[in-house]
Amino acid sequence: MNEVKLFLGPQHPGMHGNYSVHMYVDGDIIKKARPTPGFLHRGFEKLMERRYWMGNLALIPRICVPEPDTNEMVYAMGVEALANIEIPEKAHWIRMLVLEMARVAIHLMSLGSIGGPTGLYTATYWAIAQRDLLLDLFEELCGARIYHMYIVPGGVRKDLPEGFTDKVLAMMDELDEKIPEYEDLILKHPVIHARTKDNILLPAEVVWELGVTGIGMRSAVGKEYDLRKVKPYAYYDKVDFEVPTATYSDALTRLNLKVRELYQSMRIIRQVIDKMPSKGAVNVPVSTGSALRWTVPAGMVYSAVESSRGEYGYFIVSDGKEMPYRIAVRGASYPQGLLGIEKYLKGHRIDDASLWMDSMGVCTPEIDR
Amino acid sequence: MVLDEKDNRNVWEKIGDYFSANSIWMKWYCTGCGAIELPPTMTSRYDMERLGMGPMATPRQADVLLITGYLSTKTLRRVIYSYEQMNSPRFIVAFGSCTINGGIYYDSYATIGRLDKYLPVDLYIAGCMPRPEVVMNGFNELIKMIKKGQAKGWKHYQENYEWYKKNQLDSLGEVIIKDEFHE
Amino acid sequence: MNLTIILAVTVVLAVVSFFITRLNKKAGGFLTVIASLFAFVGLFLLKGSIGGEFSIFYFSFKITMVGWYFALIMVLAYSMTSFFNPFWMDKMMYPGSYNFMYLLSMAGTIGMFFAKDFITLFIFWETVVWSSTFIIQLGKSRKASYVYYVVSAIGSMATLFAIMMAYSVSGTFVISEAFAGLSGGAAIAVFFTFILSGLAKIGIFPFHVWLPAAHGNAPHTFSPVLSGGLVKMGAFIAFLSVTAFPAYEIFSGMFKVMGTPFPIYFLMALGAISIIVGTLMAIKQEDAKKLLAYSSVANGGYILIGILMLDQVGFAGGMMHLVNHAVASAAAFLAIAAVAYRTGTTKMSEMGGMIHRMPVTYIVYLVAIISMAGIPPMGGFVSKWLIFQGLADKGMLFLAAAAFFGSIGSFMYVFRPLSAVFLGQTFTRDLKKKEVGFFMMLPMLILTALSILAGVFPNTILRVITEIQASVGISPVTLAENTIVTVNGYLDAFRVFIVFGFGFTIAFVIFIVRRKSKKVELMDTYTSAEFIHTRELLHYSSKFYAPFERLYDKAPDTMKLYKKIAVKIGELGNLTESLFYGHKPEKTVFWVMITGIFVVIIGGVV
Amino acid sequence: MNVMSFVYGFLVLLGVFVFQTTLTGLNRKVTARLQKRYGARWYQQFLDIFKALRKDSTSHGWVFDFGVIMALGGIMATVIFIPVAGFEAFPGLDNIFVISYLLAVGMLGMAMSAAGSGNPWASIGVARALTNMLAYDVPLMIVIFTLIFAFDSSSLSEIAALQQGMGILGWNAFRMPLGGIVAVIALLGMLGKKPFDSFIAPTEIASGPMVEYGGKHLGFMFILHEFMTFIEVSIILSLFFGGGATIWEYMLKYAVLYTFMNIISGVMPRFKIDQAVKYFYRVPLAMAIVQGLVVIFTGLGVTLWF
Amino acid sequence: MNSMNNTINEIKAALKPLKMETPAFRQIAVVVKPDTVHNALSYLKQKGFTQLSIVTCVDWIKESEFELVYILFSWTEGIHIQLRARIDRDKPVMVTATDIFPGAQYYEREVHEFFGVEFTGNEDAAKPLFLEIWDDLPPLRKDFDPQAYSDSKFPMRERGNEFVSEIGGHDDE
Repeated sequence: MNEVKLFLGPQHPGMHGNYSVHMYVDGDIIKKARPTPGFLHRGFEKLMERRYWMGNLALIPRICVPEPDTNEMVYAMGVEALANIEIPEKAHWIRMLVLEMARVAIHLMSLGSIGGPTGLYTATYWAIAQRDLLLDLFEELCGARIYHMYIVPGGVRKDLPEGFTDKVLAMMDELDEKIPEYEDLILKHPVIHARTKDNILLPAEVVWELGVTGIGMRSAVGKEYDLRKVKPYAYYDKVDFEVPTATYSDALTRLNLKVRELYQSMRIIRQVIDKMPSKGAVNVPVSTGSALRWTVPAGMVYSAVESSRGEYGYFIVSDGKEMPYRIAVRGASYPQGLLGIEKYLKGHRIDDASLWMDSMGVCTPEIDR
Repeated sequence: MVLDEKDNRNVWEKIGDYFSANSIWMKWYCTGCGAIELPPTMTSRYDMERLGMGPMATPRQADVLLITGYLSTKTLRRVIYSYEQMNSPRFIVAFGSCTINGGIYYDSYATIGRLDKYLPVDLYIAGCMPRPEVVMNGFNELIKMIKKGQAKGWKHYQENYEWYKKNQLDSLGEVIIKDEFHE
Repeated sequence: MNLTIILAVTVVLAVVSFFITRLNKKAGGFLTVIASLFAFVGLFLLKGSIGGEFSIFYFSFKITMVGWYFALIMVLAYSMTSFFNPFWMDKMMYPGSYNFMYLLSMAGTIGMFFAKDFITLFIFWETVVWSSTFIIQLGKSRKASYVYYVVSAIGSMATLFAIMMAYSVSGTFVISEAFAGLSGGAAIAVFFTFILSGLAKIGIFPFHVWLPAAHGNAPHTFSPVLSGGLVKMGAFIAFLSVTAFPAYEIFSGMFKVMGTPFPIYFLMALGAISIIVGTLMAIKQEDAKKLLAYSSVANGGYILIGILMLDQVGFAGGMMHLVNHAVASAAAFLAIAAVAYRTGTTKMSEMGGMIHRMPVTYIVYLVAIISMAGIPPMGGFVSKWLIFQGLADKGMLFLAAAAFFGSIGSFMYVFRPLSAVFLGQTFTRDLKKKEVGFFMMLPMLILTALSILAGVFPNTILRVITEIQASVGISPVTLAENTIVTVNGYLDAFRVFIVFGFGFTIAFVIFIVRRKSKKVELMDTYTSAEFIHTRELLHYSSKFYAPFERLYDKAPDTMKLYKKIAVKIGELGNLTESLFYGHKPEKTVFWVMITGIFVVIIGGVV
Repeated sequence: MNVMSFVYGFLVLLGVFVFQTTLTGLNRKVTARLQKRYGARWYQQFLDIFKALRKDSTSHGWVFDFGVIMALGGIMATVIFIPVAGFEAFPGLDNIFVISYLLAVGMLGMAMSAAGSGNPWASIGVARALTNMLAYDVPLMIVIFTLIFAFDSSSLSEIAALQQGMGILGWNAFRMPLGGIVAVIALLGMLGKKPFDSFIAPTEIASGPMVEYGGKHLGFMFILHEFMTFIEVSIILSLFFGGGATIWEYMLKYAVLYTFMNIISGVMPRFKIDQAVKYFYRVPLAMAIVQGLVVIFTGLGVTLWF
Repeated sequence: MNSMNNTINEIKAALKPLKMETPAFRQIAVVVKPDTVHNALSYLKQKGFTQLSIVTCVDWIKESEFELVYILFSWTEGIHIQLRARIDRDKPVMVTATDIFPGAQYYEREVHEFFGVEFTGNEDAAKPLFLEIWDDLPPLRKDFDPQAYSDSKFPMRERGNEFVSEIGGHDDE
């Protein structure tokens, strides 16, 4: 037996982002896999200790590139918990609106990116262009397409622009038309079924062993283990939504759950727009000190929200000064992206390696930080 | 600088540059966060293929290396290795402010400062991160440069190979490849 | 030239070489080269005396066209392979007996093809079987020679039985007359038992098990002979069974499938099964020699189908495939032997990139596999083309499907050693290895040249075949100057070659005109931009077709089935033994008596 | 065989190259429209090829170069044999077996060169390509075998000529509908279009055999791909869609057939290689055998239905 | 909040923590001695805190101590627990938690890489993970200055020896 060492990444079309998996392959079966992170390591945790609380706002969205709003929310929640402040009601609603829009955007993107590993490029072209239209809304909201820096400690940066909610609703109507099309193209395609059904399994024991959260967990465990339900933040306890679950987790199930979550997010967005007060403050000052150099009371707090891939958390330590003392980041895909690859990528075929990364929702920048 | 250099290409080189300019294959390498704006640039909204650009799987096939943002030392080692596998004429387009001076990560222990110390950059596209429109504009600019024969980074790299190598060695250390090089 | 001299000289030299090898190993090896070359030249000159008959002692011979044709192929394989003998003497355990057996078996084959009666044929046949059995066990495994011997013995005994049965009817052993007068069930029984030894020898399913065992484990210098030569003895038997035993006439009244009598169609179907089985098994072998052995099984299927068709086109294809496969297979085995000579292994996963060390061997292997896979402009293409045309003419759909499967499947398995052994990364261990010497290169180059010649000028060989066809009374294949004409189309191999050369030239010119490319090291390759050091880890060779192999790895293995049967028979024997030689034999006797009485009573009642 | 034959052969090569490359360019636009975008310029494929030829290249030893030349040489020789609307540079040599096996020379050359690069991805790609060939070729060859049996000819131009002059129903695709379907599916596999493109899947094996090609080698591969496409589509066109009486008819039919293939492949993900084998050996193989039995035993389809 | 109080009381009784607080909504912070961390983790796991969210470390350089933080989560109750323990900064050693939470393996590797804490029982922890050819202090320690490191390793290019073309710019040197 002669094992071959193959590399999935860093420069490989099958790898999203800059990450490497060293695979020892016998025939076409992966016998041993070693994740190699660190290509995107920028030393965020160190840099954040060297910036003011406010300055960190620029850094945090860049931790997870495709899903920046989650980071902003976690950071804001953590600082607010440390400073022990309540934010205005409208800020909560706007935050939920932004978070769910972000969730729709990333689900669209990952729905499209199933086209990469399986070769259905048409899906990629359609879905990512659709996501782009959504990004236009973000641009109108805060002036940036990707890194919004909109959710800040104490609320949101500013109120919604005039007529924004109507545009969001129009977009939701458009998505209502478009997503069934994508479902026809992707989820009902017999070849996609052949590729994903009963493939890349994630049993419940593995979920608990690794600590996988998010869609991966819910698709295997069959319970509504979603932080928005289990430990609601913002006003998630005031809206009505379902958390789709399943008890048999293969790649197809997870893909299905993604689409069902997409519908739920749209449902939440409609409710939020419905329930949001039209007037009211959207932010409060965080703490004492000058405008840019706030201080935050000493303490240690862990804040977590549900990102599209699972629990996203910051552990924030303050010593009462103008800069954080320490911030540790828990990337949502950390468990499956490191230990998961090492232990459970083996036994799969090289054909499926890229699909594995995609289906498990491994997002590399949040692992490397 | 290059702009006012005399154009001393012969006819064949001019024709060759015309082909090179209108068919640019980029290497499929997301080195940093700027890569998130590449899918929109490639897909239906902005449709990069109009310019004759498209992604290619391996360095041997590719013409242009997009450095999409900050470079950690670990990545830079691979980028250099990968760049040297490309066939001339090869170009480098650097995205974002991080490649110009380190950007927001100016004081990071893991990312390098200025990229053109290590590799010959033909074109910088500024912004954090550059929007698809800017990226498209940058590519148009690159096409113009290649047509005029001004994108000569690869020649500079050949001519000043020692200088680049010394800089790389100073910052990155020597890469001794062993069997399980970092697992 | 006289056949007596050839036989006598070979046998005498065989004995001499045994003693000379005792004195000097190399000299003994060279003696085999001289003896086999002598036989080859002698046989070649024998063409003038075709039609002559004579006898030595009790053996009677008749020099026929077909015998000459077969013997020439056989001795070609022997003589070419013998060039390797001197260099392998050091690695042999019993070099003296090897040389002795080598020449003796050669003499046996020559005698066999020219035999006039079945007794002569049978004796020479057995000489070959016995001597080759002893050679095979000089290789890696003793078990291989058991398998070889058992399968051969089954065939031989069946054939002997068939000859005796035919004798009881016709009262003669002379080949051309022995089968006269057979009919009905007896004819079928004789036909099948007679051809059994042929099937066994040519490696037709379900007798194919001996080929991989014997080819894979025989000494590297004997495998080319086994595959290129000895297998063709089976084709001779098949040939006899449709000509001397005029199967088409005898069975003409029987149920016909696509115009072919059922017994013959059945054999053809077996040939088709061997093509499929041989192809599938060859694809999943990890050892280069075993792979080539299974490819011999598949090619044996083509030969059998071709010969059994006994028509204008297909038969010519089958007969021509004999030469092409003999040449290609011998060349391929020799190339693998040359690699094994340098690296000491034939396992494909244990080497790679030998092209950079042994380029000539690579070319030899490349031409051989192109011919084996039936790709123009090599010989194998012409013969396969003829067989396809023959099948298409008769509309034998299922046979054709098997033939296509085997033909395309052969791309897969022949490419495997090419990629694993010759291409890819050179292993660190082999970086300093050198090409084999000129003396070993020579036979390989000759075989390569023959392969190409057979592909460019196929009519040289086909003219001989037309004579054979005429001698057995079927209309010969139509040949023009360079062209082969069949009902469904015609082929001008020379023109195909010229046009191929034209295309190649254009491509070459474009390539040369463009800028010279930069030569880089093999390890400087795309590794997803990661660094790697170990060469062995970057060479993809084992389980090459893993996804495809997995589709049929649950399929039953014939060898395992036989093993199971053997175990069961052994168990039965043990049971009987324990009954009578156990602790209490009287108990057994008691029970046997009871049963006997019971049976008698029942019988009486009924 | 005289000098003019070679001149004609060369002209055929040139014409085929221009025609097929233009068509590929146009089809890139068609695929783009399917994906809701403008797509490349129609002459983009030419630019790509000439650009690749212009670039420097890297070589991994003589077999890497030799394989490429052998591949292109073999394929170009095959193109010369293809009859286009009754015209042949070397008359009488358009035997279907010759063409399909000469095609294999090109494949072997490419496989050799790719494996000679010493890259495992390339070897995996080659292994898949050969497996893919085994998958699509057996059903297709059975159908072709049926045709040869039915028309007593294995010449492409003769079979094409036999179908002409009877309108659309004279085409073999309609005379032998099952066989026609098999041929179209097999054409997808031959062209390496999705869903049967696992041997060049970029996301799995980084474009497989093409991994190490750059510069002129890659340019050769592109030219080779154009020629190969022409051969494959032409075979199916001549055998099942009646070829063309005039060159314009031929080109039009060709364009329609090729575009149709592209549109199908535009909305397909790719099978894994073993799934492709399973697929071909299930439905198309059965259809091919049924078609063969029908033709051999009943003669339906040899004559016109109506 | 009843279940929350119950949980707090139970933990208090079982673990005898040095300190206990609720820093945020449905979050409990428990400070224990380093040698009881292993027991505490296994206790909490069987209490229903089945998910290990993160293992991290804080460098209290003034006290010359590292504080290891384990964040656990119970999906049934929706409560986060911070389990914290302080160890000596000069000889930072901790028992691994991989036998209780296999998922801790890479977190521990990371903490080892960034702080230099050793985890006994986790052999892989000593291997480098994110950093490659690293030749300085573990970077997340407070006495490591990234600015100085960056300046010395990746100096800005001196103007003058330009080998690069800048579009739209002009050369004044």
